[in-house]
Amino acid sequence: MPGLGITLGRGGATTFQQDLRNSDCILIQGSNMAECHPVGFQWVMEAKARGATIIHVDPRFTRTSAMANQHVPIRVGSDIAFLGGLVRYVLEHERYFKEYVTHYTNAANLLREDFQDTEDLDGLFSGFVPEENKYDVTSWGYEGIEGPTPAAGHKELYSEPGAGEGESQSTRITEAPKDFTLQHPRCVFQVLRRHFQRYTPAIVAKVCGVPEEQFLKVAEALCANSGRERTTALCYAVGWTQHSVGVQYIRTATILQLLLGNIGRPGGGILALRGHSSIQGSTDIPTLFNLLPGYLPMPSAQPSPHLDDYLKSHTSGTGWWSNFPKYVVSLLKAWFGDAATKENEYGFRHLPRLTGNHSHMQTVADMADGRVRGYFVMGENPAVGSMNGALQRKGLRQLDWLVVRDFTLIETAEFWRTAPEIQRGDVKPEDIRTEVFFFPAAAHTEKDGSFTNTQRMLQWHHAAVEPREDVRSELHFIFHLGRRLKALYADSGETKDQALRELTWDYPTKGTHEEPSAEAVLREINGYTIKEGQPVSGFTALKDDGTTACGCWIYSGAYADGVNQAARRKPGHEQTWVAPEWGWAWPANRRILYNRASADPEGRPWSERKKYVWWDDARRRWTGEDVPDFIVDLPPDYRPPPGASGVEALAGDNPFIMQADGKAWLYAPAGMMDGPLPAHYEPMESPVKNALYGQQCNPTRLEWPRRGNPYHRAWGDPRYPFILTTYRLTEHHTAGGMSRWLSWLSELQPEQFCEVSPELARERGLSNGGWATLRTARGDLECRVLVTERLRPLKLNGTSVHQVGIPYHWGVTGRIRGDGANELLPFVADANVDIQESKALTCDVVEGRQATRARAATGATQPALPEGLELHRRDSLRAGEVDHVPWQEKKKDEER
Amino acid sequence: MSRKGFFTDSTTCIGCKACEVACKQWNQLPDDGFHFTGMSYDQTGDLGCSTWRHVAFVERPVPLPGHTTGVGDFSWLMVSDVCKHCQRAGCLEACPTGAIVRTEFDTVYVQPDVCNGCGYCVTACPFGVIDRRPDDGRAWKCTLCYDRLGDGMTPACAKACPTESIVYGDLDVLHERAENRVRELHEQGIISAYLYGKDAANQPGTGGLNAFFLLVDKPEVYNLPPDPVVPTMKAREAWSAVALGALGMAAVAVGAVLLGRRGSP
Amino acid sequence: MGVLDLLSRWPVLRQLLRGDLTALGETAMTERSRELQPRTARADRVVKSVCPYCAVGCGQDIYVKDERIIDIEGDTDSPVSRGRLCPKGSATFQLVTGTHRVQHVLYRRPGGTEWERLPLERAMEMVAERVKHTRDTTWEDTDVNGLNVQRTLGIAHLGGATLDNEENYLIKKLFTSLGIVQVENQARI
Amino acid sequence: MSSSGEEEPSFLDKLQQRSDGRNVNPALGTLLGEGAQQRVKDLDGANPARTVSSSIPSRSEVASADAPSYHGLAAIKQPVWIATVPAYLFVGGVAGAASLLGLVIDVLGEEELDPLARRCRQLGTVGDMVSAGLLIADLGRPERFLNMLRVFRPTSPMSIGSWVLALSGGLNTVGLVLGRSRGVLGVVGKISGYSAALLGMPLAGYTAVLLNNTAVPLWQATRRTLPPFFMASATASAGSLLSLFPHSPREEGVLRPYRLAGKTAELAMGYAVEHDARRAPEVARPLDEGVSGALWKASRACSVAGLVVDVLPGRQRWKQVAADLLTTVGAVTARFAVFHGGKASARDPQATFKPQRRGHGAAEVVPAHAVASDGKPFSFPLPVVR
Repeated sequence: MPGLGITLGRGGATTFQQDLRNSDCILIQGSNMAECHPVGFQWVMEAKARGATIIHVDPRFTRTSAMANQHVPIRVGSDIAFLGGLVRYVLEHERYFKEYVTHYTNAANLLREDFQDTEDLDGLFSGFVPEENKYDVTSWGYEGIEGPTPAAGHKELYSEPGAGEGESQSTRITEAPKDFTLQHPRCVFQVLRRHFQRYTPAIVAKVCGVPEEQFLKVAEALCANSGRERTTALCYAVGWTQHSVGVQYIRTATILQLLLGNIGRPGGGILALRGHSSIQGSTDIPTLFNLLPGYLPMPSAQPSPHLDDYLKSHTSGTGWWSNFPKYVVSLLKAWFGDAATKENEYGFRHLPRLTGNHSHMQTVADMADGRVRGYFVMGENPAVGSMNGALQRKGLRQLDWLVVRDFTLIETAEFWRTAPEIQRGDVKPEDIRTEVFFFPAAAHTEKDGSFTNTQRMLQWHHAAVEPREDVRSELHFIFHLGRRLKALYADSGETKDQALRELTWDYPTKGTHEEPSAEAVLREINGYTIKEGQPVSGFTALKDDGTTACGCWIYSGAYADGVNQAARRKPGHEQTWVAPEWGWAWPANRRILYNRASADPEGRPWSERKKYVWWDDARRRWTGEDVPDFIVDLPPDYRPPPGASGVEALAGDNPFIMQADGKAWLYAPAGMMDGPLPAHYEPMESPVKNALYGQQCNPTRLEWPRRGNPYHRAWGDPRYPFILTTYRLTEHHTAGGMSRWLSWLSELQPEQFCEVSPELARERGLSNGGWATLRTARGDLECRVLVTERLRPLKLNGTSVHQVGIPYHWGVTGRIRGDGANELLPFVADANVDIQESKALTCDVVEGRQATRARAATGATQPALPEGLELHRRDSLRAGEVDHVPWQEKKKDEER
Repeated sequence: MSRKGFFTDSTTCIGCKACEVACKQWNQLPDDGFHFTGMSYDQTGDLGCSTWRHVAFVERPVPLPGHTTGVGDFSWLMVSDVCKHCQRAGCLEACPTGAIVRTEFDTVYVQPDVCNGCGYCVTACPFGVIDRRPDDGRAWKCTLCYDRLGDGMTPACAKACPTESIVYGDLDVLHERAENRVRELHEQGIISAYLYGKDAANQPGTGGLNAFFLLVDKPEVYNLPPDPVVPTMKAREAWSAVALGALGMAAVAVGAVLLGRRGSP
Repeated sequence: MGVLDLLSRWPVLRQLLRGDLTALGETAMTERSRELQPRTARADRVVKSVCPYCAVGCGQDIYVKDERIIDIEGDTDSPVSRGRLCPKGSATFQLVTGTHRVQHVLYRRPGGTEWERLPLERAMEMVAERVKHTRDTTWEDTDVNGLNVQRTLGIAHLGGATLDNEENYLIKKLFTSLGIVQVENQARI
Repeated sequence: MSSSGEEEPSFLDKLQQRSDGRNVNPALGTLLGEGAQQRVKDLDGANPARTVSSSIPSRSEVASADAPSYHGLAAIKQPVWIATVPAYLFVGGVAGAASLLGLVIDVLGEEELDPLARRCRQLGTVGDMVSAGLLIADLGRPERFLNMLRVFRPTSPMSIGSWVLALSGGLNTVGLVLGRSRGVLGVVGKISGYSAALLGMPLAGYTAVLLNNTAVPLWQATRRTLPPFFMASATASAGSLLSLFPHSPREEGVLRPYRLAGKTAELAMGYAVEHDARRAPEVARPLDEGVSGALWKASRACSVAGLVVDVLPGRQRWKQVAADLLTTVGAVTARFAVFHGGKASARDPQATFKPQRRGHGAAEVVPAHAVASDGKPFSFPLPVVR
């Protein structure tokens, strides 16, 4: 979640669901909250009942829209233009929260003279290196700061060009020149104003298809409900993230909320709504290639393999991340125990190193090219859930072995038998050499453990019954696999096996199944002192001298006092509305992040109505409804002495303590791959040309140009004239493994369908309840048709554009079955986070059941473009007519 | 025991169908088959022998006051339908076996250990709620979680409902809540909001519904009858006609026999 | 059961005795109805849990009787969900007790056309062997540029967003120690 | 899409099986809920009314200002009864009418008419038995037919009818068995027979009330005329059936006026029923259209023919048989027409909604009641509620 991380300091929702009831206005965009988070939506309904204005901006009129006071249909993939328009409105009409913006954001910072904006370069920022589709970010920095600026959030970005190799991070960032009058032409505020100058209501109408009056109504509602007395909250979900420029969607939203002064305040903030029970947890304790637990970066291959250099290049000189070494050393102590000593760099040298992108899509591409031999899939169903399913399955076919752990025979486990290309006869099961192991997985009712929910809150679930037969938890599987591997490697003297041999792996087990104790694991995650073996009370107790161990520093405190804090269940009605004694939220059980900002620079609540955390002068500490997200005894009037470093460099009015300068970043001088400010780029496949800039798409997006992953023409491809967007339904869950097998859910939405407007239905002869065939270059599918006025064609720049919606839950195994929608998606991603663009692409729709189910990944070809239309534009990477993509390219000498 | 019931507020229903599933889960009812209907997001159609809560989806070309849309004059209405547990219940009054009874909570309950599947209740319900399951042979409908009520628990649907569209409680309390809600909506400009079946004054044909609704369009739009009547109320006329008919029958018989006698040689 | 007993349970007689002309209420009730109880009252224990679907994090109460689950419903104590559940959460009972759940390890051999059963221990052993073999044969000390990498790109992992934090932690810990870097989950997709 | 072929089901197929609609593994979970005892054989059959709507919701019935409905779906449930019920409507009526005639002959007739009276009683008794059988056959749980006598619910015509049928059948049987006995037994037999015969009147008529006392529009709307129609029809058919048996001219002297009066009354009441139904065109539609319409028309034709042939000059036996058969067929067909017509009217939501909007709902029996449940006047068409 670098959109939030880079801007505010932490990659997590800034608020919690219950707090929505305090909102005066809630803007839901990029999320269909009522359908995808119905129970969380109760807090929106409560706000509405208290008089709040609910606004839903969405391509479709959904069940969320039905509850909203205002529904604004928007073209899929144009949200930056809409949000940018709001930013402009706020700036141009002087509706921003001046005191908040001046003190709590970097609005006053001055930028380098050589920075050039999209205004100057027609959609590009300065520093673009066209050969690599990457930016050299040097020119994006603050004036007077040499070298890279430390960015919080996704720390791994330091390993990108220009970011933080060598020198320890400058401490001078807190002292960077500023103009608190916000008048200097190169101050962030003025740059921001100029940048968004062209995002006028007229352009919003042109790009988003939102009539000016509707847009202005939203803008006015937001402004009227922000300020000292009122707050507006924003809710988003994957409708924002799953774009080739998704991180910048969230950046724009965050900028808007900062300008309105809504971050860190009750009823304000940005609520990221996540779709899996522990998706926040799986980023915090990442099963992600580029991170170690607690948002510590995975080390990348550098000339120096030493811990010192790693620490030096990642430690921020100022702000909370100056504690970086404590967290790294404690992690290494947790992993390698007594074998981790200062002398052997705590085992750091054993950690594997990254060389570029090892994300899911890259892994699958490599798999399809035969470079990956073994694959573990646990609780995920890429054959349905992932983009370009046929390419996913092509990858699976090249494996030597595949381990699938799930409840039942999901499509990924059955890829060798029921997949469309097998049913068609393109591939024979007999020819697939992959060995498949299916392990039945335990349900949450059969194991202890914690989920981290959408508001960063860990909640413990207790095992209710023992799993039967061969059913086991992932904890059991991985623990016993580790045990066996340790045994297999016990006699090895090789350096490569040292990490495994030294790995601490002695969790107590219980029961006949020898189920490892999840509490013991949580205890290790929480951290403990090496000498006494006592759980630490929180991350402030962690040390960088090897005397503490901690598996995930941000979760430190979850087992404070030897008590499983995540299992706390003091009934909500016996607590304050914040309910701090229910579960445990990272960091340090804070429920609203950056809540120092709920008080004015002097530490007083902005208003009685929006009182939350404030400075208690008598007790000389911060206090309030929540755990203060600040140094608890740091007075508001504290100013660091010149040359101060570390946490001491933060002033008493710097609420964003994770940031090196304690300020929220309206402008991101570092940390983003695709620009310090958000700019509207069209999705990689779009029916229209970018109306704002000459640059059509995100120039840094990741593409996988290969025969099995063909792309449409970047805009106006006559073969695929309509916009396609995918989504979820209340009645189903993700790839269907947990819903299409359940009859009580299946009967509620039994068949794959697409939603079209009556106008498109007329144009294409589709009838309600009938069948349609959807096509993209990747393949086609058949589904039922719902003709509904909930979708209407949009007027864009005088032309009418149709949008087609399709849920992606269906696949070929289950009690109800259908063609998977994600089969139609290409591999294309946001460079910041490798998230695919599944919310906006183009397609064709025809009447009837005409699907061939042929897939590009198994050799199907698409119709040729009409004469005179070239497929590639200036921003397209390279031709895609290859089967095998070069891999791990040797760097040119000058880069090394 | 106080009178219990449901107040279902269509204006806060998000159509999530949690009530349908919570009901199936608690009562452990089978699915009704997997059929695509094309009727907006409604794939279960109506209440039946194994669907005791049903969410209706109404897409209509009429805006809801206070709500603006970008898709023209349009609104999407949803409401969770359920057995009404009528004060004068057609099914109850029709049931010849005493399988259907009124409970101490003033709700209407089908005793599955008695029902012999005569099917009369099915025809007697003016709302089309109760239905006989062909392969089971008995009639089934919402029990208003009679098993839970005794233990002070909330019915499964009302407990699950994320947005308090379905509220369970004492009827007096529900009535007050519902009236306040209507007033509130009227103040917000949604003057079409009204209570369906709140009491006998509102719906004399049923004597009022223990499960009543707040709606914003005509009842027919939600598949509810505008002026339902428990059939028993009209049966008097039929019985009178039987009496007349009996007289006629007797007269014909007597007449024929007398005629036959006179005509005898 | 005697005739008298039968007669005493004949509601018509009760009707006559009570002067209940219509027999619409309690008179017509059976023993079963009078003694009806929620099944949760018969549970051996209630276990506190969390819904496994989306990330709202609704509290769940799991009722267990004779080591079998008899009911799963919302936990009214939860300040997040206040006892409410969406349709998916309400269907959790079916999710965890359903016949769709496979109970045994299954194995599909190369070129195979049907699943075979495999004992759990044997399967674990085979997977461990394969991990070792693949890891050993695809190990890189240095990459093409001669930089120290200490890893294998021959093995990859996917999944985590539906797993517990503790599980993700062990996955990341073990795989990283094995030199596996391609560890990914739904947070991306 | 399924991977199943002709060969044995794969492991996947077994997992995908739908079994009882709950699909719970007894090793993992226990089914104890109220509906858990619901027997399931055919998951799809329990809800046969599902169709695919081809109209766009917001531009279809839902949105219709003059005839709104919910996607055109039925507003009430279709009766679940099978053909044994209309058969019973006929048989029960005949039994009742015959029993009554038997009684009247017994009381008023001469001795020569005794065989006819006896045939009447026999017909009545057999009719009662067959009726009970037909009714039990229709039960979802036939083994529980005795529950019909568990309570006496005066609100339920079926409860009343069950008691009437049970008493009538019982008494008729007793009467038949003891009818020729002497002494006390004979008196008991006589009284039983007479009682049964008196019950024959409600037996012939209550079957109509059984239909009237429902939410089925056609049946409810004809509550003033259907009972006399059924009773007249019972008289006509009883007369016709008795005439089909060999009988003496003396007996014919009774049967002919009885029959003709019945046939005439049936014809007249049939028109009355139609007239009653036509107060609302949606309600009467099934009498004109579809299977029920055809049956109704056929029934009317048979009845007319049965009467006309009967009164035509000439007393040939074939003519008499033809007339009586026509009448009987007409009466049976009428029951089926009314039965299927009711089902059809239940299927049509407008047959429920529109008459109620015209004040034919509760307003008919609650005098001061002048607005619909939405607080709007009944008068139709309504403005779209805004």
